[in-house]
Amino acid sequence: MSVETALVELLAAAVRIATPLFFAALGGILSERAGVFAVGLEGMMLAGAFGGVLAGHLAGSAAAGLAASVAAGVLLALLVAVATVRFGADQMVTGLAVNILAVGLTSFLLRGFAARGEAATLRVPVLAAWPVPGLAEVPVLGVVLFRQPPLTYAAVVFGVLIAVFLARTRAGLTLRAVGENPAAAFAVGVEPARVRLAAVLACGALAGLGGAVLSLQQVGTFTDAMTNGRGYIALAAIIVGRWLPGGTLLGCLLFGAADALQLRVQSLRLPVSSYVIQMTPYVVALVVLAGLGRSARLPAALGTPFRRE
Amino acid sequence: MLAMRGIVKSYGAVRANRGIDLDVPAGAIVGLLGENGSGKTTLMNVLYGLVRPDAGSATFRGRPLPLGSPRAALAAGIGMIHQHFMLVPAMSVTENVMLGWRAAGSWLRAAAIAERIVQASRAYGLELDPGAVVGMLPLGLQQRVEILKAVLRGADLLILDEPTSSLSPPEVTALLAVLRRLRDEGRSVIFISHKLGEVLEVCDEVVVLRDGEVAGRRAVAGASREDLARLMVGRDLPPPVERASRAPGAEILVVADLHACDAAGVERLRGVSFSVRAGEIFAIAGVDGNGQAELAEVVGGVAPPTRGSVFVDGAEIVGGVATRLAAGVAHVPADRASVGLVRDMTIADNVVLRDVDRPPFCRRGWLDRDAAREAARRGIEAFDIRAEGVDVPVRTLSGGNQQKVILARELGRGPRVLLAVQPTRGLDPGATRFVIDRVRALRDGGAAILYVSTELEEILGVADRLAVMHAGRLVGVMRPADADLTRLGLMMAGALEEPPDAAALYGVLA
Amino acid sequence: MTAAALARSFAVGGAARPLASAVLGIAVALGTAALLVLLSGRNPVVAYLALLGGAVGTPDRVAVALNKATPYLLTGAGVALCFRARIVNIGAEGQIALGGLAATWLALRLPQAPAVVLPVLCALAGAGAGAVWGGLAALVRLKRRVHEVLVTLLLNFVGVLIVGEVLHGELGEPGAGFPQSPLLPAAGWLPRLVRGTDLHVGILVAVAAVVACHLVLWRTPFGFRLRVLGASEGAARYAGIGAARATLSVMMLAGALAGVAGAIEVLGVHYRLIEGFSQGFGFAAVSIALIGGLSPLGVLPAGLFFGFLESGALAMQRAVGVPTPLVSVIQGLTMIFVLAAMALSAARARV
Amino acid sequence: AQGGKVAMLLPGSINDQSWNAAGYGGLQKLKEQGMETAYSENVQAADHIEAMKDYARRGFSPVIGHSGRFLSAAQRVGPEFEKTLFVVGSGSGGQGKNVISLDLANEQFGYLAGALAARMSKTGKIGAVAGLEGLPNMVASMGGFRLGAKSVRPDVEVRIVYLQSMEDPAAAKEAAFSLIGAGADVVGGKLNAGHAGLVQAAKEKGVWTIGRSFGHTQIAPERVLTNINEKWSEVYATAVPELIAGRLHGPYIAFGYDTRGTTGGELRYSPEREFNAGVPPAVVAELEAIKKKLASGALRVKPTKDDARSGA
Ligand SMILES: Nc1ncnc2c1ncn2[C@@H]1O[C@H](COP(=O)(O)OP(=O)(O)OP(=O)(O)O)[C@@H](O)[C@H]1O
Ligand SMILES: Nc1ncnc2c1ncn2[C@@H]1O[C@H](COP(=O)(O)OP(=O)(O)OP(=O)(O)O)[C@@H](O)[C@H]1O
Ligand SMILES: [Mg+2]
Ligand SMILES: [Mg+2]
Repeated sequence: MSVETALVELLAAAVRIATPLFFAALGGILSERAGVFAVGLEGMMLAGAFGGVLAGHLAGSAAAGLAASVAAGVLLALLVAVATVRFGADQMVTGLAVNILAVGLTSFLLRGFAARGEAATLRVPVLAAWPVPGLAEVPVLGVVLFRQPPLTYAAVVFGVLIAVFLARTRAGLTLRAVGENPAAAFAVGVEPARVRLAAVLACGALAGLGGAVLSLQQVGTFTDAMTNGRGYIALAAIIVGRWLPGGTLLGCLLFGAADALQLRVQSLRLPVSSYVIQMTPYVVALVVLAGLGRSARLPAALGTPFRRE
Repeated sequence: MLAMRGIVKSYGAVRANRGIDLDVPAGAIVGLLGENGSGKTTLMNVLYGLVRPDAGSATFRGRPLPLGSPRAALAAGIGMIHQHFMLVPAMSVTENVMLGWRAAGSWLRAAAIAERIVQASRAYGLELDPGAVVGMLPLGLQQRVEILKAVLRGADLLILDEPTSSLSPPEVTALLAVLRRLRDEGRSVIFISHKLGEVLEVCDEVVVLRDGEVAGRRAVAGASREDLARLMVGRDLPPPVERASRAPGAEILVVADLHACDAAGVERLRGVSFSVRAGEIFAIAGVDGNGQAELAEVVGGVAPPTRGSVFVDGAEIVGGVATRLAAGVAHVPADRASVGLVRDMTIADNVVLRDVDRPPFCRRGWLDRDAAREAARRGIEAFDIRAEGVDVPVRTLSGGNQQKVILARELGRGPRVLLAVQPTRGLDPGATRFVIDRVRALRDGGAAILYVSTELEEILGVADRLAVMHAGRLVGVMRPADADLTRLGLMMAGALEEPPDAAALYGVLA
Repeated sequence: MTAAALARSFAVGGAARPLASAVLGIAVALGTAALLVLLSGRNPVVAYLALLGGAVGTPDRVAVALNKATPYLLTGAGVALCFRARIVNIGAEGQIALGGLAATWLALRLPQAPAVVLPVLCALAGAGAGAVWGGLAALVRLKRRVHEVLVTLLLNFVGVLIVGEVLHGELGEPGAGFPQSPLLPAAGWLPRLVRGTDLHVGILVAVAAVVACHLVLWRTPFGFRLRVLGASEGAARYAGIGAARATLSVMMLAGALAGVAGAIEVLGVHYRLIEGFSQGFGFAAVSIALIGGLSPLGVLPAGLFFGFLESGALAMQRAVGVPTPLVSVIQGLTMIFVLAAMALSAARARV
Repeated sequence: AQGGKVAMLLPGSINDQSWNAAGYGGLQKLKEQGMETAYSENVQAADHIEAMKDYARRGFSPVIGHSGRFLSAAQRVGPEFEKTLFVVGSGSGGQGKNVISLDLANEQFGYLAGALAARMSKTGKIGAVAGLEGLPNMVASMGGFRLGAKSVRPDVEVRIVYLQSMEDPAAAKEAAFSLIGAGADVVGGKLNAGHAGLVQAAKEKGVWTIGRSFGHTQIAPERVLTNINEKWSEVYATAVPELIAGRLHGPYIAFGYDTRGTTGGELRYSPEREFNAGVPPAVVAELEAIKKKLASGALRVKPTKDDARSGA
């Protein structure tokens, strides 16, 4: 195999691994820039993965699956939003709790719906690739970028939309202000609670789609806890990308590439065990970030509940 | 135009407003006066909707005004400039102005708004760079942003809560002109200030609060400063303590060729040298943002110099805050909210903030909380801090009372050198007098005092020797007796420079 | 002094309100979960009685819960100190992993060491390894300005893989059915506290550590500095508090506590190093620290509660046969509802 | 039918169509035989000992830990509950009289799968995705796979990739893609819930794969050559009554083609057939011959750690 094809393979793998992360991370950006920690991404993704497969299976249509992914993510996000925004519960713990809850609930419901408490399997056809006519034939780029399944294109579109939304619209400005200084936003007539509620729900929708990438686009089934920590990796990517969609995309791709590399390095027969090679993505991420040495500043009001006097 | 009736607001046991009525006619500037903690900010926050009152109602332009929602207040045509700035530090001036402003467009028209900011800031004499990040601006410029933000939106009733605390005289003049123009357009203004001169100059009438109640109301025409002060305090202020004249002593604080940059790498101090002698108050005048705060920070060890040295009692001090504290340097910083105080910690904690390692607050490695409380109690007593006790978070104090906590800590230390940046910012006249007396007493006890203020009047009253700072350098040094207001004004604006000679800098003015 | 403070913290006026709302939260959570229990075809009353019995029914069950709470208390207290200084340390999992690893390594190296000394040495080794791992995160944070959430998260993955690697290699038990070390010499095992139960001395260490952290936070200049640092960076600088030193110290301290927790898991529970033994402790520590109000003494009830809830819920699952996923559901719901109820009552108290 | 109470601890979720589902199937079989059953899924390391004791105290015997990772706990708890039988599925040893490991001759099934894969490959490159490198049953399975492949085709290239988690289908799919990208046209392996991702990858790329349950056949009927069908239900159903009756003795019992009662596992495409229709009869015959040799003891497969190493 030529070096060139190996590289193309690697990049294509990086894009695939990055896609679910990026969806979740986009949601996380909205939530965190509005001042709510997005620790619950993992659970929202899992809910999305589950809802998508369940509805896809019952309704027999991919569209229904996607809609249910969004709905499931939003439902869990609603729980987060009510607990943190309405009641002022700690955001980080609520997120962690939601993650635990999602694992249990999806597993429980899967059995309940599908098999009355027994082991159950739901299977749906995976979303097929949509090659972009013309562009798909371009060497290298065509394979890496233009022969993707639909949700991958959607991720890019959402990324652009959210970047524009945050930077160029007044609503985006308001959302950012709520995450920086909700009191100041309140003083110009904004209701921080509403903004945060909306942001967290949008986060749930996007994270749900991230879960759909895993279950509907990549695997075609739901297995317990199948997100496997990707929500946390998405959180890390947000920090790497400094809460900007573009940077976060790079963060996701960096992680995807490192993970893809790890799989391929294992084939090289190095004199170390797979455990050491599996450290690659994490060590690469650390080294790259430490090398850049650029500090990331959290949105100032991240994690702080807003209560008016 | 505005009628507030029976406004009551309590914070726990503190009754900040206890049934206040306030009327503001159309086309009038009403001054709202009162000692620190008398309830002015609370009342205005109620009006603007930031704070929900326990009881009371308001009508605005004949219609009932729902209290408790800034959105409703804004919609009704009420604007407010906040004592504690309501700005987003991480955002640019333009973004702060656009925030929540419909005119900014659903798709932000950032360039157009920036243009408007530039024009307005010129028109109002409040120059601002629309692209600057607010958090990086000195307080004086932040205050300009706060003002512009409200003024640009336009309001039928504009509330200004101590808008001039960080402004220099020309800026104040410009702002007052704006207020007059608003009045002439038939709009109304509520103006809160402890600077009675401004109040006399611009207000039509004043309402005075005392302990959360209206203590009086009178027309400004024909009133004197003393009248207003008496109305506020309920008695005559004692005359200021005059000093027995004395020759300045030995050089205590010597600053040599100090340079420093801010966080963004911009050089804020560009070669500053001077000395302050025992028993001397060396005052620095200037528009906020010309390096005064940085000077105090570098001398106080909070920020490192890029070049130059600081000596106390002949010995160079290198190192951070700890070494300064050990050398007896006290420091009242410019930014009380985010530097001078830990707002979420208690008064007792804040009083020992810089001394936790030392007896009596620390014994054999353990904190002695009772000692801290005792010190706090003494500070509350001495500085007349209005607080429920020593264990309440500082954030619950009124602005002026927060400032007093800093003063209690720094003056209470019995310093050899005092760096005081705007020490009387936000203090009522009585408290200001008290603080100045304390500073003078320190001086008379042989301390060297570096006193920074944007307020000329105060500087002329307090200084033994004064300097003007512009763009990171001292552009003139003189005795207060020789100071001439036009010359000072030119120097502060950077239009005149009289490079001081060594004698002036090192305190032997003829 | 301490007794006075303790008494004050738990005085009726101070603790009754949060306690009442916590109970309310638990009730709502269990009520919600009861519907699912019902759906699964079991009787919720029977199930919850089994939960209660499983948590506190016998001395043995209490012992299980206390053993479970031990690592929670140790890591929770350390994380609470970090969070106080606004350092979001989610690295307990990796620190536990390496603490357990170091303890194992030492115990296998010193099979002849006497029984009293060996556990102490191993715990110290664990503390050291945890401190190094925590300190490493702090250094990357300070020197290279990478956000600590990121560093600690990534180092968790690495720490766990290091355990995998040494179990694959040097420390692995040849022929074992799972990546694990050989059994440690019995001299290294933690002494039992109550005969006939598995309760080991770890819980005493944990409680002592919690109290020590309380004193450090509230009664020493170091703790004061941490609190200032967490409350206001600008004020910290003005107060002459070196952020770097404080960050490094508190991260190493928290790492050491987590390392001890890892050592205790190995020496007191498994008697050997097992792949995956540290799983989940990092996030549990964060939850417990935050539910405990970032106050070490608050960690005590929070950590104990988690220990009892978990052991009770697992026992309930086994006894009544409710589907295992419901254990997670109950845990998640309890956390959310308790938090919400407590936050609500705190907000009410403020007004 | 017989009485008795049997409990099972499972390391993962019974929904995984793989390891845990197979173990759970065994428990179901015992239930059908009339035993009272109980089980806990997703039992974490910290709870192993506790859960075993709890079941033992409540009179369950045997208490089955369905994974080698339960051996350590069983050895700890065993001496305390001498009357209780502790059975470790896929364990590697025992203790005293009451801690016994049941295992499959993983090397035999791996060997057969490897031979099949090598024969079906056109490119001469095959791959496998697994987890937990170095574990005895992984060494047996993956080492067996490599040895089996090399035995029929010495020049075949066998690449093995290990994952951090055996429960992550998306990661497994990616790993399979990396193998396929490097030229492999048959991918096998040993994963739990992750195995579905492996099969999905083969389906999308149009290469052969080897599953672990009939569920995998359903994902890609055209691409699944066969499954290494671990008959844990038979193993438990056969062994447990014998153990209870004291007719079977530990400490370690492995089932393969050379044991009585059950072969422990088998290659099976579906309940009806052994192999995908695409497997040529000659290959089937060759595999049959190997199986015979395994059964007779003429062929003994003894993989080493190095045989199961990652990489080519
Ligand atoms: N959030 C709060 N919590 C508790 N007490 C408060 C709070 N805000 C204000 N107070 C108290 O209410 C009283 C009135 O405060 P207010 O800020 O209205 O005074 P002020 O007249 O504006 O004083 P200043 O001139 O110092 O700004 C003070 O005693 C203050 O301590
Ligand atoms: N557990 C705690 N939670 C919150 N704050 C605490 C706690 N312990 C101490 N504090 C802080 O310390 C203050 C009270 O401490 P405490 O009354 O115990 O001090 P003390 O009177 O010096 O103690 P002692 O009586 O032991 O000498 C509180 O107001 C708070 O600021
Ligand atoms: Mg005020
Ligand atoms: Mg006391």
